[in-house]
Amino acid sequence: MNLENPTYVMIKMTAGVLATVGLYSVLYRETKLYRFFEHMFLGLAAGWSLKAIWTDTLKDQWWGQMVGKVDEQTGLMKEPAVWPWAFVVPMAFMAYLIFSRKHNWISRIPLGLLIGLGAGQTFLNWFNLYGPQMQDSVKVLIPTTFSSLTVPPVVNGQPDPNVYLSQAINNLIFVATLLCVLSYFIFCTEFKSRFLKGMSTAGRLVLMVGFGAIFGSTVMTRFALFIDRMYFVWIEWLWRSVLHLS
Amino acid sequence: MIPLAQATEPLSFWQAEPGSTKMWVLIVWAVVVGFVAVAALLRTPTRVRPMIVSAVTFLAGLYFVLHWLWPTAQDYNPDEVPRNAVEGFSFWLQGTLPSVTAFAQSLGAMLLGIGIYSLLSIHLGRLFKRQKDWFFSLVFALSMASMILFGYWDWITRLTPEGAKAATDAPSLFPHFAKDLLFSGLFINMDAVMFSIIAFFIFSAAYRAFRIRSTESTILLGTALIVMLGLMGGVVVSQDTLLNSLAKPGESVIVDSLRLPTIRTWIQDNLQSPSIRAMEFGLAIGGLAMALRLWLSIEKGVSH
Amino acid sequence: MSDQNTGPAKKPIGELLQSANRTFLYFILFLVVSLSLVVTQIRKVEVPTQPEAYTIEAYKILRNVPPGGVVIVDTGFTNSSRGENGGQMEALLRILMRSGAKFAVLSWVEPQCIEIARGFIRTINEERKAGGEAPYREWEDYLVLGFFPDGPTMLQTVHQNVREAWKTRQATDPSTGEKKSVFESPVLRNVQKIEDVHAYVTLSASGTMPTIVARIGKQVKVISMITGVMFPEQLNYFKSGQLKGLVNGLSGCVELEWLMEKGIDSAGVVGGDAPGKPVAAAFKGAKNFDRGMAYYLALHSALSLLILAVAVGNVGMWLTNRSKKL
Amino acid sequence: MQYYDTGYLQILFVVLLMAFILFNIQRARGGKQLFIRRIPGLSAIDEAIGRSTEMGRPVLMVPGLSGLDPVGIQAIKIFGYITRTAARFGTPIRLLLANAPLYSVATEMIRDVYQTEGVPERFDPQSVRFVTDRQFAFAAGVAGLIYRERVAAAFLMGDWYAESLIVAESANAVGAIQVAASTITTQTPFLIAACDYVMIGDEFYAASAYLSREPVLVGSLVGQDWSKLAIAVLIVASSLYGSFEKRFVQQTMEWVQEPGKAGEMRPIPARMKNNDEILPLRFFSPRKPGPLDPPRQKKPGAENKTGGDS
Repeated sequence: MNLENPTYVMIKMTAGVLATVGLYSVLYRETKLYRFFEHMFLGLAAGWSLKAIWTDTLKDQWWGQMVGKVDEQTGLMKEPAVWPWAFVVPMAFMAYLIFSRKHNWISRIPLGLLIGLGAGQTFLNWFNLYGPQMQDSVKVLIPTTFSSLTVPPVVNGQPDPNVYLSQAINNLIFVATLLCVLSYFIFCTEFKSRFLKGMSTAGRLVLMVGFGAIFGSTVMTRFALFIDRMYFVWIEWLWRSVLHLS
Repeated sequence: MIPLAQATEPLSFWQAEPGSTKMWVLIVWAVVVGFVAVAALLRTPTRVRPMIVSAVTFLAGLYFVLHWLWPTAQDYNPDEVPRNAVEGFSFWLQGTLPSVTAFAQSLGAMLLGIGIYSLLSIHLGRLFKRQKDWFFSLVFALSMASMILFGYWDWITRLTPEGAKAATDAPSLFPHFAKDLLFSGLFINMDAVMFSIIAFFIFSAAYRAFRIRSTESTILLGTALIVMLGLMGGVVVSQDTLLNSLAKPGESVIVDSLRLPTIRTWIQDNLQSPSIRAMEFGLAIGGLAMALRLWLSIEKGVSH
Repeated sequence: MSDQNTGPAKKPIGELLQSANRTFLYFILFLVVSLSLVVTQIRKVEVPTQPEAYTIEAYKILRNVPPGGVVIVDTGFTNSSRGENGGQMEALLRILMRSGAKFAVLSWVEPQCIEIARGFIRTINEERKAGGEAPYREWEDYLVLGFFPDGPTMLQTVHQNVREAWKTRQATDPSTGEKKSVFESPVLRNVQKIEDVHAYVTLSASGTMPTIVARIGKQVKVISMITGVMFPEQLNYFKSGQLKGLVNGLSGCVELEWLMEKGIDSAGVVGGDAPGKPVAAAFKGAKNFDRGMAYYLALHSALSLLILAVAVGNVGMWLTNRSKKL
Repeated sequence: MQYYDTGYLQILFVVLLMAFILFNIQRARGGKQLFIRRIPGLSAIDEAIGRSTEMGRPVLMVPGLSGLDPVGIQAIKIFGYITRTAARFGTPIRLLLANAPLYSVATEMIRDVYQTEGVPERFDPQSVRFVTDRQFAFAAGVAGLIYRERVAAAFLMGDWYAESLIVAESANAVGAIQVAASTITTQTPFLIAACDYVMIGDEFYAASAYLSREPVLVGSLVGQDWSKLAIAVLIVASSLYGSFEKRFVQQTMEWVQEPGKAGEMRPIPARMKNNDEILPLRFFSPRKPGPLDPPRQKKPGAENKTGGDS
């Protein structure tokens, strides 16, 4: 008997259907049914985290390095044991002092350490993350040729270095949009001139366009997942497994 | 890295033979020393405490700052002798990086216990004091316990010699079924259910919010509408056939630019991406500033 | 407000249209989607679609794998995004198996992705058996390399030396029944460097693609199959040519199925019948429409319902404002 | 030309931004009065708390899935100010987290708030809770709590992902006033649809400065404005110069690609520059790997490592 055993698969699917009904019940109102499945969900999640924290992180990242590795066949040392990893334990213990009324300040040492590392990484990665985006925002604003207003179809796959009027206009819109939105996020001056005021207002409006577009493209995914759930309940479970229809 | 070969190298002060008594002694010793240090810290005067925390934070940050500022040696190779001191330090930085990240991860992982303690203190308290909803706390405790039990049981029974989890040809044992039912049957399904429930909320939120009340909401609504229509193949095709009756693709620029996918991509390229990008820049700088304040401990209430 | 002229007893129609009960809305959505699914199931509804350029490129590459050519399938989705990635996976496997391509499955997102991928392979194999085709055999036709805890490093090594990156991975050779290195199997036997791989397909619900493109994008054709949420930011990678093909969520999945059904003729027209060798042939008579098309009608009705609801709300507001003005 | 092709400009640029921030912090500390424009969402905070005080219902604060990073801590800082007001009126609070390290920091910071307000006895350790670190289990838990305790105000700030709408709509269903700010731009539209007040983009980072008027924060905010201007100037100037270069300057040299000749250029027939060849675009992207130094010697005992498989 293995995991593909039909009876077992049926049990498993039914469990999934029950979970669906239980959690969806919150759409009607927060009933005891929902509360039951919510707490089960939280329990399973906590349990799984406690399992994964060892099997996925600590065992290799910490224990494995502390006690080293030995090759089963040869019995030779694969990796030496680096005993200073043991210092992690008292380090972590400091954080647990947070529950002590008197010594809770100690917990700020390991946490400060983690915060420091996080901050350092922010500096390290900052440009790699945003530099390319700045570069990509540098656009050619003046058309190099007026031979055609729009981009002509590509001839035998040769890249055309020219910038046509339509492209130039699009680029202009791009840069203008960027500036307007940036100006909306200026906090420390009151814009006196009407032009600047207009810019930041425009910035907010263009942001709304961006948000609208995001909304539209996200809706599909969300609906797709819901449809999938319904497909699981009606077609895969009820239609195929229970009613055995084709 | 390639094993075995390392056996030829002499063990450094920080290393020990795996499984040897020496190793265990050293480990225990390290733990004891660590706790003694903690005990000593308990005695530090209040005035000094913030300084200690700030110092630790600064030094931790400094490590990555050096990674960032120090000239990085080209084609780093741990088996080679650095040419000069600058390169030597860069070698040290690059060599220690895996251990530092592993250290941060292990420390962070060990803190999970704090969270679990908070959970248990709430639920077990409710359970033993028979407070309202104690039954659901029981459900919580039971499902947590069983997930831990079967999670580990299954994991141990399916350990390969390399210590990796054999996701493939798994023996069909009882713990394996129990774990699979709890994990794939319930947990993963519940994940999917909560993910899919968002569809309902999008629906009600859109119905409530998308009113032609202000310019802003109108713009939001309009763009969302265009993009959504552009995603409905049925609509796109019918609109296309309609436009094709006016002019074949490529014949008229105006007609072509009326096609839904064209409009959608134009909006996404020339309005969405720059506006969102500008917003990202703002957030990025905000994050940079916050990181800076944290690193230098000039942010009130965190380090002191 | 408008209660004065209509009395508190019953709300005016405008108010009514604006304040539809939450539970009622949810129920309608639930009903509409369930019905469209059942309808699609009973009488196979085929909503037409129009493949986008990026989907077409993806199909061209996958459809034209040379015999014995290898494709790496990097799966990074779990059941929670099955609605979009699941259909994509099925379409991908059908295309690969029918065009006789060999493939190797790996993941570095979650170990469980591997088990899920195995499930899909099993399903498609059952389908092949039922259709009288030879099922795909592990080791000969496909491999499961398994889960890599540290993806970025693995990909970095792949960039330098693919054999080094996967050297610890083993699979069972059914002929002898013993575990051997995956590079001894017919699938990866001829792969010396990553350039020998025909395409690297990543299915994911998260932004794993840039990590891949940054490391091996210049050496191998990378195709990304993602959820609609991730699509806008990945489109730029396709435009800049870093991605060779892109499949956008559910609609992209339907487009793939559409292409499998219609094909691309020698003139590059989808569903056209120009003489000569087609750019990417169709799979005539085979089961091309599946999960994607099964969901597509439901997607249409759901989106239409959303638009309708918004419209109703606005009409309600308009009526109310007008009654206020009077 | 070679100068532009080294990576140091990247570092210089970031250092410049950091300098702006630190300089302005110093300025503000020096007692310089600095102005901050009004931020819509924040004026709603007092209203929301007042309402929950009247109704005797708790104030909910959730930083989404934020971890122990600048975003998470910024969120907790804002929650600190909210808690201060709540502590004065003795309004119950609920702070729910999905990250254990951040949970520890939050407990500390919230406890501090009650102490500085002189009402340490009002701090209930169970009001700050770790729910779970699994995204959707977290969403389920938070939603459940919202319905059960019928919170009157909800503050959703930080790294909010897909779960944002679940929480926001549940809070809306129980009629809570909601103030939201997500650093994940793709979620902002949904928060706008579901919440009463939404802080967009780095209004999130401006919030603590606006609320506290601490010189350090205000100064840093000015520095951030300067940095944004710097980016704007950079992009505009580069675009203009780039357009000019593309129109009037031709490409006459190209990098030699052969190995060992890295950094050398060879003349080519003059042609229009490709977009990636215009100077401003190469400012920040070093092309030249630089002439390689002579090879290093191997460490002793490293020879037998060249074998590869083992």
